[in-house]
Amino acid sequence: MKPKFISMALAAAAGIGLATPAVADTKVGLLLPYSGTYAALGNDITDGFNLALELSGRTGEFEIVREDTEVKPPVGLAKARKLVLEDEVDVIVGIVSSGVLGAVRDFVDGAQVPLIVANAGNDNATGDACSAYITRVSFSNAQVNRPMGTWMAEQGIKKVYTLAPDYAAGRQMIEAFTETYTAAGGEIVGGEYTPFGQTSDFGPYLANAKASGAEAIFVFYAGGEAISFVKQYGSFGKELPLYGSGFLTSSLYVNAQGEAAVGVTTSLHYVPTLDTPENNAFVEAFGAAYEGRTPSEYAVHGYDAAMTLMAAVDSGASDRETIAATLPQVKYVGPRGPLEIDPATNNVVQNVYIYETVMDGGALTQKVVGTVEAVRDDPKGCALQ
Amino acid sequence: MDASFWILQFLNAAQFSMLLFLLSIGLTVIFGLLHFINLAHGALYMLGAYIGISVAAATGSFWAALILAPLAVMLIGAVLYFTLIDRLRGAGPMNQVLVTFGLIFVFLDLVRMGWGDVALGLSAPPSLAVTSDILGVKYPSYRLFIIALGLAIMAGLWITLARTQIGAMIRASVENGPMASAMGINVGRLFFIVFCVGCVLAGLAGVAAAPVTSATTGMGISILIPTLIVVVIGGLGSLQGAIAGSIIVGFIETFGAVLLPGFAAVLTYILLAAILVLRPQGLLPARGH
Amino acid sequence: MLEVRKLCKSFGGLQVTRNVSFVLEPGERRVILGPNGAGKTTLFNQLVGTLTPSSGDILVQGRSVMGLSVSARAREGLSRSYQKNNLFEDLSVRENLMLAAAAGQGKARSIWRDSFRDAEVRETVREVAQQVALTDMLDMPVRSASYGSRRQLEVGLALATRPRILLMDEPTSGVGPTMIESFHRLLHSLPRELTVLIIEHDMDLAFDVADRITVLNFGEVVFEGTPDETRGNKVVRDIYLGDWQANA
Amino acid sequence: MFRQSPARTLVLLATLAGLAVYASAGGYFAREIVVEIAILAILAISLDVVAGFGGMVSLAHGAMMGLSAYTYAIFSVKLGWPPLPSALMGIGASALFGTAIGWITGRTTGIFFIMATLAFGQMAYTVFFKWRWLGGDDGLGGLSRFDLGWLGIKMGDSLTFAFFALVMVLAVYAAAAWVLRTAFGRTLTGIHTNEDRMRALGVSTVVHRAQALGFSAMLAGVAGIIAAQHILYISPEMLVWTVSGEVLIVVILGGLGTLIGPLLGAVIFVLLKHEISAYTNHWHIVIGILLIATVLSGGRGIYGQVEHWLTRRTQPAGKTAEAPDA
Repeated sequence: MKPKFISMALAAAAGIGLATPAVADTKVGLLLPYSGTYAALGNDITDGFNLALELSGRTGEFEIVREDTEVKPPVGLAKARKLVLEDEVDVIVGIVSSGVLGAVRDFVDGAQVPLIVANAGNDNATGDACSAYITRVSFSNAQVNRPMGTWMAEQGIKKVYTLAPDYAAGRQMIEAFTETYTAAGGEIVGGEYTPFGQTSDFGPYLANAKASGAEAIFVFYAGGEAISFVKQYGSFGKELPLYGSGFLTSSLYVNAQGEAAVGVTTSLHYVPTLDTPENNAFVEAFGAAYEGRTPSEYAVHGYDAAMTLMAAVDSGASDRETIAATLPQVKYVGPRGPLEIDPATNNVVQNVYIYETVMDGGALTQKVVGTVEAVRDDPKGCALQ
Repeated sequence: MDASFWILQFLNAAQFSMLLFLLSIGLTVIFGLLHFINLAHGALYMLGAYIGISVAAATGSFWAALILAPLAVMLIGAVLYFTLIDRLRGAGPMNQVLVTFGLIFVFLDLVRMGWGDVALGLSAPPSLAVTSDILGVKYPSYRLFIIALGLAIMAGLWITLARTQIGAMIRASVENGPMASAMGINVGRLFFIVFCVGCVLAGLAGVAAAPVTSATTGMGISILIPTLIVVVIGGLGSLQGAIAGSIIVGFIETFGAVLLPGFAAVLTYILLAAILVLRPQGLLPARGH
Repeated sequence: MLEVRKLCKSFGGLQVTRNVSFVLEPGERRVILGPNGAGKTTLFNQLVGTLTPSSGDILVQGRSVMGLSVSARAREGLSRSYQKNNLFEDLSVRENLMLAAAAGQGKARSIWRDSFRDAEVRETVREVAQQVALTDMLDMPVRSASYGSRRQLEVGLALATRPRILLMDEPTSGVGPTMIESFHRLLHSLPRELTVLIIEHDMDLAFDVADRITVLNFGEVVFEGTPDETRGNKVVRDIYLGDWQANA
Repeated sequence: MFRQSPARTLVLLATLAGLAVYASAGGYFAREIVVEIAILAILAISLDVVAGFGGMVSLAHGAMMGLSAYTYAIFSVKLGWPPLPSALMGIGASALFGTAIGWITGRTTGIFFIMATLAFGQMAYTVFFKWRWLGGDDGLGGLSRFDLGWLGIKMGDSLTFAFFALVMVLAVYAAAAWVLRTAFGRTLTGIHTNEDRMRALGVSTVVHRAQALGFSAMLAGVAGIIAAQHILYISPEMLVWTVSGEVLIVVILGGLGTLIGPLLGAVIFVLLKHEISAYTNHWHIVIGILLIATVLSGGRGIYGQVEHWLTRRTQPAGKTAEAPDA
């Protein structure tokens, strides 16, 4: 309940800010799911965003309007329009699901309102559907998975079976992995896209994977499905080594997976155990503000969205046009390491970490086993430059 | 694709069928006797999982959760019975559907308030968190436990209905309620008992399923569809129907995933539609209505 | 007009209709007699199509209606009333009759015209209401009408479709003597060309209106003849006397 | 039997006028809300036609709306047809879909009918969720609105579009009220009250019910076109069964079988949802409690309850049957 307290306090602070003239210079619309399947993600992103403002003591400078997308594209678009046309925000931050991003894309592009994407990873948003007004500080689906293909091939794994839910993000993640993995000499011996949100028993697929003759499994699952999958994988005795997209063993729910997650190796753009001064400070501050919670990659998206926005404001951006123009020039070292925006696509350029989930002193934690630096997406049809 | 592969898939199908059976049996037992369509069954299942997780966290024991959580769900069910269900008994199926649909929403947000939005998990007890050798394949012991639990409940209900006095009373009331009360059976009390049993079964299914899947706030709604499909395919209100429906859906989903992965998502819907068109009362409908 | 040929129906091992045959001439008034459980209503259900016979044939005006649905047979002019009231409970008496009259005139489906404002439909409703003595309570909700009025409406609905063959299943079941009187009058007032088949328990009514009487027992036709023949038939008397007395 | 009483006409016009004033006077978001209300109201009116007057409680109305929107997109975006004929194709497609569902499920009633519509709706949802050509779960953008420039109407303007949506609510209400007052609607009510008897009177009830569901789906298709033109983007979420569940809640809250109630229900539902979610993320619990309270207080819904009070005041309760039915 404490995070809600803080956000209420923030809202109150923003209100006071309004009363004292010309303090809240920038109006930010937080467009996130606060109900529905991704409510937990929306809350984490909000917490990260608020923390960044608080730590830099600049809560008064930013007036925040929160809107719930309910993870429904029509609702998301309606709320985006409300933020732009009625609240007249200077910048929109958020969007968890790619469906909502797809719905909002044409509108923010047409209305020339800067949008800082704080999660949704659809490759197209910074590919052929990119926009000068859409800047992504989170990740792209391809970005977090391409390094894994090369890395697994380098580890001498020759045959892989893939699994992911049957929806756009699942396909993009598997396709990006497959591309680099086969390019590096690996072979995909089989794979399946499981009905999204409907699959509660992964047993049949795990048996298929075993029967395919693969040496390892590579999967992408998130949320409840990730917990179910990893636990069921564990219950079958971990017959094949499990690799995956890092969302599979996200710190947000790795504890729910328990022992089953030990030994699972995945790749992601943020790992809470990164030993850098920036990250250590961030993890400590986040824990202090939110009941000792470990920040997830989602919290970092929110945090970095705020940091990027503040950096843009610091370099003179003050309205929609200048914020949009300044955002791609931002460079800074944050919790996840060096971070910059690629002016060719407006997607973030960042390190991708390959980490193993290990048991340390009775608690699950992440051990980084490889780092691929400054992963940059191909423009793939994006013509920003 | 050797023999062990098919044995493995058969066990998967059996395990999934039993999970579906545990879920649907409470719903169908309540419908069979009370003619009451309890859409909140999914919500009770969700409460079973969440309460089970909390009990396991507090006591450190899965077995404590498996016993206490269904009892807690039964208490909640008893409160519901006296505040809502009893009043709605004569109110027609539409009103029952709507009120229990409303209850889903209420419980959804209550669970969000109590446990938060993050998906949670429950570990299988250490003794079952291993694999066993069965029919020449290694299979998770916990899944075998679910199969055994399902069979045990099935047998227990069967014996209760066929061999005990209360079972005879239930059968009499299912087939002819007014006659049963004329014969001196306290139908009201019988209804209450059966409703509580249904709630216990929902809670039990929630705890039993938690180590296999995860506890999410959406689970009460998402489980409703497969459960209703099982019950409608088998025939509303009949024990045999619930068994047949669970096995059919469990096997179709499992082998559909193996053999026709592209269609896995729609197979059960096609089956449901076909049954409703060809045999609207279900495969093994209950007698008496 | 209506011909039944060797009709048989069994549920599992139980034969409820055994080789029933009879012919109704146009305008004939036929009464079916028989004790409870003789299979009279089952026979009706087969005639109108709610039950499918195991074998045999049913012909209306020389054409088999076996392949036709309940509604198609009704459109062929076969109309029935029920032993247990089967009305539109939520609606008024007038609305009940309107629905039946519109259906009988093939005016139940238009999305342009309102059947309730149709002159012909209204005229039919007025006539039928008079026939079944419901003119004064046309705007009463069926729910609040007395049992006797509902019984009259039951017959009224069957009449309002203006059938060629009217099947009535115990129209006087459960009503008092005055009501039975009015049914006598009603039956006599029906147009002479209408063919009528009635299941009846009330002996006086049966002998009063029937041209011929068919007696069913255990699903089988045990006798057929004029009222006088029936009255005088010793076998029929012996078998049914007790039952008749009980129902008198 | 449906009756377009003066009170209903008054409530209809007053509500629409109120929404029009709200859209004109309010800010941008007010117009957004008005369109949202209009779409939900059309869906709820179309569901009330079959649920309230035909006894067919459908959980496929979201799918009907979505099918119409997707068909509109196929013709206008993929095949390059102008918006108007594309919209007609969309409405036609959902009408066909509804008729087909009604035909196939002709023998089912009650909970079985609900489940059957759920099954067909979810099948349609799965098809569009997986159909890559139409964007799959990502949805599809690039849609356009009707071009009424030759009338001097700029549909791109949010206020104009809100008015357009309200006009469509009026049109859909009028169409529904019209059909319910024709022979077709009378017979539908007859089937709802006593299907068995209606069949015995010579009506092919399966065909009639299928046509009624087709008509209702056609109205739902109108909602689909407005929804598609409103946000100029479509996604499979439109078709998912919970959308239909929400529509059913709206109908119940407003008053099942009153036709005007669903409009009031839509207004209240949308406003309430936005009001509540401004304070808490837990608006589900409020809707849930409201639904339970509505049913427990007699299930007449808001408008139905008001009408009930009014008729009770003007005439004493009708006498009950003197003798029990056999």
